[in-house]
Amino acid sequence: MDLKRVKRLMTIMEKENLAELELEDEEFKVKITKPEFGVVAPLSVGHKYGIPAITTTSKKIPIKEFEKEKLTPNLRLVKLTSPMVGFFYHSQTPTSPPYVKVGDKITVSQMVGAVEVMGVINEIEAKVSGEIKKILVEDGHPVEYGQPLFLIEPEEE
Amino acid sequence: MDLKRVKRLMTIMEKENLAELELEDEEFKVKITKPEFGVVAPLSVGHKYGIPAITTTSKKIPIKEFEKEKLTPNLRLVKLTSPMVGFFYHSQTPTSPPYVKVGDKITVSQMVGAVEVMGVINEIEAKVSGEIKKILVEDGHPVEYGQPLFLIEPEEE
Amino acid sequence: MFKKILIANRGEIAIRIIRAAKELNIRTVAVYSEADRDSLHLQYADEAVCIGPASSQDSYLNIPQIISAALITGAEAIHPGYGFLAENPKFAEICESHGINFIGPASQTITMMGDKLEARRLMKHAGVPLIPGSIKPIESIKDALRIIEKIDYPVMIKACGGGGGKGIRIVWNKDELERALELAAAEANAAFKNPSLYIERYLHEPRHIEIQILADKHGNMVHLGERECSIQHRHQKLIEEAPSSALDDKLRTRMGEMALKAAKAVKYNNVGTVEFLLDKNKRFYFIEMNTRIQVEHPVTEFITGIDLVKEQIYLAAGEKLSFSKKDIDLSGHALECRINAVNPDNGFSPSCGKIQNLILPGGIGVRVDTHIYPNYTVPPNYDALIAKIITYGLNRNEAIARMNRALEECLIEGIKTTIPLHQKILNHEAFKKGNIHTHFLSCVVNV
Amino acid sequence: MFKKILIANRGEIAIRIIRAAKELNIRTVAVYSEADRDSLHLQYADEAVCIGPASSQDSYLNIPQIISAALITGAEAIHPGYGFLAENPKFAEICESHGINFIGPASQTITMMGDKLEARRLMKHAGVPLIPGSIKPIESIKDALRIIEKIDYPVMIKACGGGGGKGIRIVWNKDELERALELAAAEANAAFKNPSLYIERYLHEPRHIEIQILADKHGNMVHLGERECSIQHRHQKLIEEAPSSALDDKLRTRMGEMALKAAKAVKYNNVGTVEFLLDKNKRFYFIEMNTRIQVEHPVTEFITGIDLVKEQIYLAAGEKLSFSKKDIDLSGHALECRINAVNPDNGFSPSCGKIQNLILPGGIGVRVDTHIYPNYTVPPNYDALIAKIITYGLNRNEAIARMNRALEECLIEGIKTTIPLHQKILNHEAFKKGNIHTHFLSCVVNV
Repeated sequence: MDLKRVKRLMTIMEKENLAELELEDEEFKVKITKPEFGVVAPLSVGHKYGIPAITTTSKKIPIKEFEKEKLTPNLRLVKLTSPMVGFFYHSQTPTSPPYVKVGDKITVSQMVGAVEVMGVINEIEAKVSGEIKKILVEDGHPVEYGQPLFLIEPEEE
Repeated sequence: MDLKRVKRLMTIMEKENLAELELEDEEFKVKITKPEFGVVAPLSVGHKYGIPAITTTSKKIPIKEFEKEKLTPNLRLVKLTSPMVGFFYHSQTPTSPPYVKVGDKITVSQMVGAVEVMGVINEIEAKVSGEIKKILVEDGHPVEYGQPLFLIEPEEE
Repeated sequence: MFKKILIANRGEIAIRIIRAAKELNIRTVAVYSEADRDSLHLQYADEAVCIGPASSQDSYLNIPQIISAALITGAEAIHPGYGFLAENPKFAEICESHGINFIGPASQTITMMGDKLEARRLMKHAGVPLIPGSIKPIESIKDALRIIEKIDYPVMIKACGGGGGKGIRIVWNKDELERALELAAAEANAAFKNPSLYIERYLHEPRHIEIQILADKHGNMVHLGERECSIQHRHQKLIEEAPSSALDDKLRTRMGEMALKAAKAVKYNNVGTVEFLLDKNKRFYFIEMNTRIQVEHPVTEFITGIDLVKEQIYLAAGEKLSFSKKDIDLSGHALECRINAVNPDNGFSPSCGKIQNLILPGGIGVRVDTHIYPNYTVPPNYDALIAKIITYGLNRNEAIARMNRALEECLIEGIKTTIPLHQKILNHEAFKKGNIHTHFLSCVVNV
Repeated sequence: MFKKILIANRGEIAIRIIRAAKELNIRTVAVYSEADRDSLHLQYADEAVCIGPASSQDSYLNIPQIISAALITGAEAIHPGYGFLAENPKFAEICESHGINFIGPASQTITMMGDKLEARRLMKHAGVPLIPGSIKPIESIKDALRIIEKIDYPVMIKACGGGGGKGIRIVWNKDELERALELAAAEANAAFKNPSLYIERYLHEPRHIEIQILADKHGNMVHLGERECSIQHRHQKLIEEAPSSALDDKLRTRMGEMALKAAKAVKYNNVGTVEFLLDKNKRFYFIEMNTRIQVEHPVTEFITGIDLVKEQIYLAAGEKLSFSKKDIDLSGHALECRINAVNPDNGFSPSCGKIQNLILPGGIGVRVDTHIYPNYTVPPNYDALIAKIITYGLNRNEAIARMNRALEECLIEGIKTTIPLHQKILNHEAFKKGNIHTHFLSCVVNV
């Protein structure tokens, strides 16, 4: 579904001659920039970021990232993003069990991970109740502001 | 007719998202450049050319020139352009009668004017037979290569 | 030498710093807010970290996020540029305490020079001439009146925590004093979280002359001559040049030596600027010291050939100054016009939006420092400076002619800029003759 | 001084000349072919005259149309740029006879220096060292063999009417001679309408060093030091720099004096260049004199601060040289990369078409001379040069680092350019060390 939908969007862009298209709904968020319009995208400045965890979000065309998610058509997933820059941890201490793992049911305000900023551990709390479908950043890897950390399937209300 | 046709063309450009449209047939020649595409048109470099005769042809958007001609819908006019750079003369010498005047019937190869290049008088000959409808450059004024000198209504064949 | 530095800034100065680092073969980390995703500094840097939302408070002024960005990318040093955190001593201190090299002077120096009154006291002690006025914060109207009695009206009320032209008020007579003090204190408090004020004599049509200083951590210090920044709009510099047409070699030497004395008094290291006002009798007075790279640094670079941002990096890394006074050759004349995205015909209101067609000037003697490119959208969140055009000539006339030529070539469509104002100033007879002062725009050009 | 000049050229050099004229407050007339209607030089000039269709023969080489364009616009002088009519003595003569000032030396000087063999004879007479070889055109194989007997193989066959690298053939042994002479004569005839040839000893890996000359009509003459142009592709210069890493002050003085001697021998006036080859033993030999502004003139401008095109205009107007030897201060190092619209991966075939995205480099020490802009279409009719990037540094290393930085910033989309080749050369160890020669590209970089 996702790839097809992206392709459909690109057809619309072609028709409407759009430079940029940004779309977000509960199951889908995409931004497509046509390189011939925006000047920035095609600049060759060597590889960005040696650190793999951040690479994907600092790229201009996030289509591939969504491809990889292989979302099923009716899945309504919510992203939980990092509110700060730092190292992301799955557990409170190296020896303690992880806050959550894939498949866990979580509730609003539950701590699901932590970001270390200047040596201080900041716990991250869930914004919705639901099920952890995916943890997007590995334990101990760096994250930037706004970087998706978890995909959560929200509870039906 | 002319203005409407230009407007129609501009609608087509808008739809097809064209940067530039150039069209030429026997009664009509136009080139439209949309300023947001071509960079050159909107450059403000002060006024071009102190010499009025050349001004019109060195402007980028010749629409206005055609407006001024007020061509009637079915008039099929042919332009005779200058094949060289120099001063354009209506007559062979200051005291002799003009080669042609508006309303004159002319035949192919008839001399209709002259361009002085480096002191040498080069007579201009008609490429078609027909009637002189308009003389576009005043006597003694400078002309550039390709600048329209006469509008001629060709003879029906 | 550092292997990787983080640039805690945006816009043209971020690009300026990245360029210096690239030429030194140092890897660069850009930081950016969500409003700057399409910024060129991200593209020019080797790495880029998003540090927060559009608001400066939450991004470019957010110390923990910036320090953390340096830590996760392994940057050994942070260049703060100008504005934002460049003169925040706390930021410099936190860098130091986290083992990150702050590219600038020691945090104590920033603290001392950031308190404008403290700076006055230090300079007085060092024997640097001051504009007559307070050396202590004003405690009451009475206190203010006592000072004014000695220096007479008009006077300037300034914020102790200030600088950059903010919180300044001119008082022409006693009747205005009380209200001016109240307003200035409120303004100072809002801008610098410090309502303290001081008073200085108001100089009539002075010239703004500043001396560029370089100092290493080994006690070596040189100056690179002056810049004149008298063309200002609401205390914000608009056109800068070097050398100043008001200085001869003798005065240049005296002001240069006085600037070095000022810098030595605070054991300055790295690149810095000592600012003076010069009156019509060629008397000069210290006003403040800027402990960072300045917007107008390129004019000095043009007449010396020295890359000041590279020097900042060298000096921060502890290297010795690679040249001494005798190696410095000031030659030619340079001029800088700040191109701001504002509408000078509409009260200098911000003019943001998408830049459509863009042709920047080029050719001989023209330097452009900018972060804009065709189809770039100028965000409304930050400073209005979108480009600096700097020209060089063998003499002032050539530099001005070249600037006129460059401004005429410059095509920026989609937003309004200060270019027409610059053209008006450059072609003003008084400007051409070098008869300028800090009130030139309001008094002479009527802007 | 002139009030109005016509620029008989296109592309970056037309813009270069318009810039100089604007800075001198001289009005400008651009000429253009029908293929150049969208060219930037039209927009930068005060007036523009279409002189013919796309073909160079019918437009930029069409003398009557160009002279007539000057007459109808009242231009008092014509600047020919380089290429096209710049070294055509007939054009200079016709200008003179129509009361139009030709911005360049006298037509007789162009004639003398245009005949490369005549130039050799003149230089020999003046005591300027020549590469051993002919001083008369080759009349027969026997004649050629007699000359080669004295200088030995390999030899170079060159066109008397030539220059600019055209019609040159290298002959390694006797067997190749006859066929080489035939081919070279045909090539020379096609290129210069003159089949005459001459022979010179082939130097092994020489360096191309040229001296910039300025001479007024009052007998004053100075040189501005050398440029090294050893990085060539098929005898076409690709990277130029000043100063040369092969020269010390002593050799610079000797070569400069020899260049002045050469220029004086032909009573040279205006701006010109004396070209030498320098062998591994630091012996140098006159090869030719170029009686026009050169593509690579900006490197000299960067290290001297002197605007050579303005000087051309001053000198053509009969003004005296405004400076003498002692005023000339060569400082720093400058490098120029010629950005050509060709595909270096496909035999340097032309790569014309529309330039889509375009970001040109900027910032400290970078100069760009170009006529391209976003969405400009490079026409197939003319020279492949679309931009010159020139960088300045306090020393050669800084200039190279800056050039690497500038090339990395430069984004030209839609066509292929020589940028990747430049990057390859700049990062070659031998280039970095300054170990270059005219066969560097073919022998060392394998291009």
